[in-house]
Amino acid sequence: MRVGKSTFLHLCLAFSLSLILILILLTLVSAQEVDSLRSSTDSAYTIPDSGLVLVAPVTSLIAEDYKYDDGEQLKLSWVPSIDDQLVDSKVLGYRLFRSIDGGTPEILAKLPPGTNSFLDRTVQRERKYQYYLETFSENFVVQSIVTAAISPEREWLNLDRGWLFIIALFISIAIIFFVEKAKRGHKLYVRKIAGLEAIDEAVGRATEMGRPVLFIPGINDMDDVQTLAALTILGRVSRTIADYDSQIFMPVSRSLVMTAARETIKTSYMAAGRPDAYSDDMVNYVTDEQFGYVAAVDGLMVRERPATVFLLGAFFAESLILAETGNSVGAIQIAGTARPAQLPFFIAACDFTLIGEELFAASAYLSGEPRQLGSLKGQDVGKGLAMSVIILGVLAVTIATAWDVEIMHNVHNWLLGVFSSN
Amino acid sequence: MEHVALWVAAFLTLGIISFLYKDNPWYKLCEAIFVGISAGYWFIVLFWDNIVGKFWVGVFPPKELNDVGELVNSVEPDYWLIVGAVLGVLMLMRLIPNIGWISRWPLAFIIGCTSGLYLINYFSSNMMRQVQGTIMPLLGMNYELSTYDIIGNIIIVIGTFTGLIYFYFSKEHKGWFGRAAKVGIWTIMITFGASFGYTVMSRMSLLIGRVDFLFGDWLGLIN
Amino acid sequence: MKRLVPLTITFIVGFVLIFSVFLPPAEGLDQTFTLYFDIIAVFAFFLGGGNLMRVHINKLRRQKKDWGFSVVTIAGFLFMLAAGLFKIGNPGDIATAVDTQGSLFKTVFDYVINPLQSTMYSLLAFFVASASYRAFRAKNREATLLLIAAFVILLGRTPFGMMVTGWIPDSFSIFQIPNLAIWIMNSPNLAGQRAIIIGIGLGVISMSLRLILGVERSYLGDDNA
Amino acid sequence: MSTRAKELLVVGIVLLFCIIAYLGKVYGWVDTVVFSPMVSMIVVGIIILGLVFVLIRTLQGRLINRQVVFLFVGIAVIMPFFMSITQKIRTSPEVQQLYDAVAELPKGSKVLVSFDYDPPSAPELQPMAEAFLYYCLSNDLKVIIMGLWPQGAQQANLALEAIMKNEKLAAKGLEYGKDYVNLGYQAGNEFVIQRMGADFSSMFRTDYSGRHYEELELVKNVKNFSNIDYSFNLSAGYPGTQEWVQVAVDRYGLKMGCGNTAVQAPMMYTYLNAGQLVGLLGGMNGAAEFEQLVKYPGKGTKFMLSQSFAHMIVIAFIIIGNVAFFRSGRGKKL
Repeated sequence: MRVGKSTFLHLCLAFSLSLILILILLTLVSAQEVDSLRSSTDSAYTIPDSGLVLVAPVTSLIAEDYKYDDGEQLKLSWVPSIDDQLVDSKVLGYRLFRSIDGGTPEILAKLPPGTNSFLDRTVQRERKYQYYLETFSENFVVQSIVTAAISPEREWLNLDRGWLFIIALFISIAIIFFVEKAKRGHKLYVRKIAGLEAIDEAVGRATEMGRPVLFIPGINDMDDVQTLAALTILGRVSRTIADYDSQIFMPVSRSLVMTAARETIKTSYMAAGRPDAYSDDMVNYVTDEQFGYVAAVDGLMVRERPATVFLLGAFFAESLILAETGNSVGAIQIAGTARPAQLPFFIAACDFTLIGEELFAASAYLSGEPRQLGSLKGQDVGKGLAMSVIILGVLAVTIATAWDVEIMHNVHNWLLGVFSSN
Repeated sequence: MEHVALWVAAFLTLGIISFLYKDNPWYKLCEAIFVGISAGYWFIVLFWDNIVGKFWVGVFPPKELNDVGELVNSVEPDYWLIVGAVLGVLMLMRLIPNIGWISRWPLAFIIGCTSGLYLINYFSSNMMRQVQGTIMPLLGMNYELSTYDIIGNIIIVIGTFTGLIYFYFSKEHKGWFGRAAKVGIWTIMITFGASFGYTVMSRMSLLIGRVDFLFGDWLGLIN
Repeated sequence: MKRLVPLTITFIVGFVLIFSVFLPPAEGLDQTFTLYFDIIAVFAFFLGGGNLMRVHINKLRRQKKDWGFSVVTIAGFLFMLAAGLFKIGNPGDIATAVDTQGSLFKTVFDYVINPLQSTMYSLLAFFVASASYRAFRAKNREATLLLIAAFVILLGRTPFGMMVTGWIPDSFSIFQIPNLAIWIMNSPNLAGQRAIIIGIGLGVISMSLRLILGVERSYLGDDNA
Repeated sequence: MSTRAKELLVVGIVLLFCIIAYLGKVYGWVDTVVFSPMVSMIVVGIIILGLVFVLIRTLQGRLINRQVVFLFVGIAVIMPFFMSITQKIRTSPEVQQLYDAVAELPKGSKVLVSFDYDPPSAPELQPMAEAFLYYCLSNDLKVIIMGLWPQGAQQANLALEAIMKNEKLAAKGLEYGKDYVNLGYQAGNEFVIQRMGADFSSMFRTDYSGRHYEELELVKNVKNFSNIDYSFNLSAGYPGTQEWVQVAVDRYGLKMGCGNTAVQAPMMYTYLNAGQLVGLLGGMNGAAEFEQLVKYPGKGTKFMLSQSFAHMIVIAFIIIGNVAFFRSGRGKKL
């Protein structure tokens, strides 16, 4: 079955829109009720007795539903005993008791002095729970009041992450919007990225010299987006290699990456109409060990003397070892990573370096397809948003601190709140 | 035994260092040992951790005696893990030529997983939190900051802002926009210089550690 | 069909995971999926390990150049597999962890892998020097800035920095190189880091969306394959 | 003689040298080698002459081989190990602060030392550990050792073993359990610190060798952080100084200093400025400075010399590269 690309995109859009609708509905349904049950009175101080180290009980013990979970946690908070002090504390600690569905209370946890909250993760939605705390000293124990019975509740939506959702949604929509717009034939300008312009030339050079192209997709597995980015670029690069009839070899340090890379290169060779030229031997697994892999790749570089080396993906300390060895055999090197700590080494030892975001944009840029380029424009909307928020926020907080303007304080706090989503 | 261990370690250490001069049989031997042994090492570690530790124990939890003396599962078995194993087996379908394409399913699953997981993760930690961190006062009367800090803050805000301009793809870097992008790339270059200078320090200590091993532990020429 | 199924799988898995962040009942999903990933990765190793064996056995069979080293690699690989699977020399029984102190597996790690690892790592010291010599030239304004920043930080982290600029009075202490180094780390360095990191966040969103929506599908192979 | 023969000859000589040196070590013929100050100065002179030669060659437009650069780095790192010259080390304020804090402690005070690192970070942190333990034990402070990293306790034992060779310390006849204890490793990261805030013995039922907490004279009366007078944390990452500050310092008011790897140290200045940390040793510099303050010239000072040499080589090569660049106009590939 062949599915038109646009039909598929439309299906995706419909699906996502319906998901969003469901989300909005759910928000309305789960109107929030706060289930905090406050203890009415706190128990009285016990009569003093000689020889005992008397301590006061904790006060304001509250048990409430933990917000935004699947109904699996209850949050307890209290004001510690007044005898619980940093230095020479009389309180040695607290014991937390819990009774389930009105049963006998059992000890749940022993807590050090200074604690004022506890998250009970061993609760179930169908049960009711009551809690109390014992404060103990060397030879004296005092109980707090017992909280009212409470059950944890399931929330369908995490409202703490509301802003995160809205902003991510905004940028996603911007990206999808420009993808669609580009598809309809709108011309989009994309600036030149030097490292990517050089790819054709670099591969051509390898053909001329009759030497192979070496592609290193970083040392992380497929669970790192940088590896995915490297593979999408591999798709374009191997297409060029197939067209130019160059050689590629690709040692990898993860088995999954090996499988995915073979699939990718095979596709490119098919698309170039040269399936016969493809062989599984282009991609080989070496070892998962970071420096074992580096040792093998270094050896390979000096023995095979590739004309062109691609170092794209997640790199750690090995970045410079690889780049310097590649440089020593006179290869043209195109590198890129999203790990800021390794970028300077690439800048120093490689001919072209894709910095952070450019790595992720590369495959879209190389494809030259309008739809893919559209996504780059969408990204820029995100940058625009970030820049305006920075300007607005900095202005607000500067005015607020300099002249103590109330409204600017509010703007500042609001922005901090919006962008503090975790 | 200790003599053997020392000599083996020294032999391997020198073999790797010899690569600096040029590729040679000694290095090749060390490389071959390294690759073979470490590939086996990681497979074993992954096997015991993931297949046995996570999958097998998850699906068939160890039994224990309960109060009444019956043998029961210590934890509830998690049969969903079988989905993972099935996907893993599908991966192996590559080995059978005719249905090799089935192995794309687990691959597609993994790509979906990675993109889905990181989309929000990266977004909240890389974009949201960093933007929030950049919102800070530049100057102010009721604000205790030294001149250097104020200059520092101004540089952080301008640097971040222009750095973002540098990454703009859809606008030509011309006119004021181009000049701002230029400032952006300068900031980024200073960043790279700083992290380079900063890491040189710790790189040296690794080599010093090796030299200490060779001349101290092994040859005993230094104490 | 061969293409639609994988595209749909990527799409559904991706979307479900994105939304699981916002839906508390689905929040554990990421952990479950990560577990699946770990399990798949081990299965994939059968392909990777098999490939390693095949490459070296081929070299051996065809008596290619340096085939002797292939024998070493194969022997090392099989040796480690045997040592780990059968837990050879493990003190205690089969139930103890594979890397218990005293086992053959752990011993080989300590005396073979460890020195190899740290030596390979230490080669960096040499490469840092050669890269500095060759690449750190004040070719243009960008390179000059990079050079100056690197130089100041380097000096600032050695006793040298204080020696050179220790005479500067305390009221201008910022110009003493160690202080200047700290200031560079905390201000311009931070700015550049931020711009890069924010950019990466956006780049990841855009690329993930392209993958999830099937706009980018180069990894998926062809219909006719 | 062909290149190959020369190479084999060099390998042979090196091997012979190594075998003789090793046998010398085993049978005690050869003692450690130390250059006299005169020889040291000559070695330094030769290195400088070599650099000048490289500079001249580069100015003539002939870039040197990378192997030559490697050779310089190698020599610069190795030679200082044999040198007897001492580097003038300026004490930075944060190191002085640490020293003062420990020096102020009355005899018999209890010091908690947490070893939160593993062998890869040992070149930087082990010298600090040795110098710190040496100072404490030689000044009659009682040392309680623990580790939040699995290999930390082992590193502590290595450090103890090394300092016990010191004559001054050996003469004191220090007793395990009375003057110092090693409580071993405990899993649980910052939760361990938190639980220690209530009760040490709940986290450490036995010490490293399996003796019960209550049987150890030094700690049997140590309930929690309030019985500790000062604490020192050697950290190479997570869990480490940051967690100690957040839990033990902020919540239990522990007085603490730390020793960090060079990579991690700059992040600790915030805590230092806020007074949450009393003293900081950063990287090999810190180790060397502290060794000098406590008069225990150990590996830190030695390593530091190597490190300074290596840094100077890097700096020298950057300068040479740029001088050549400005002289010749355009750079050429190495």
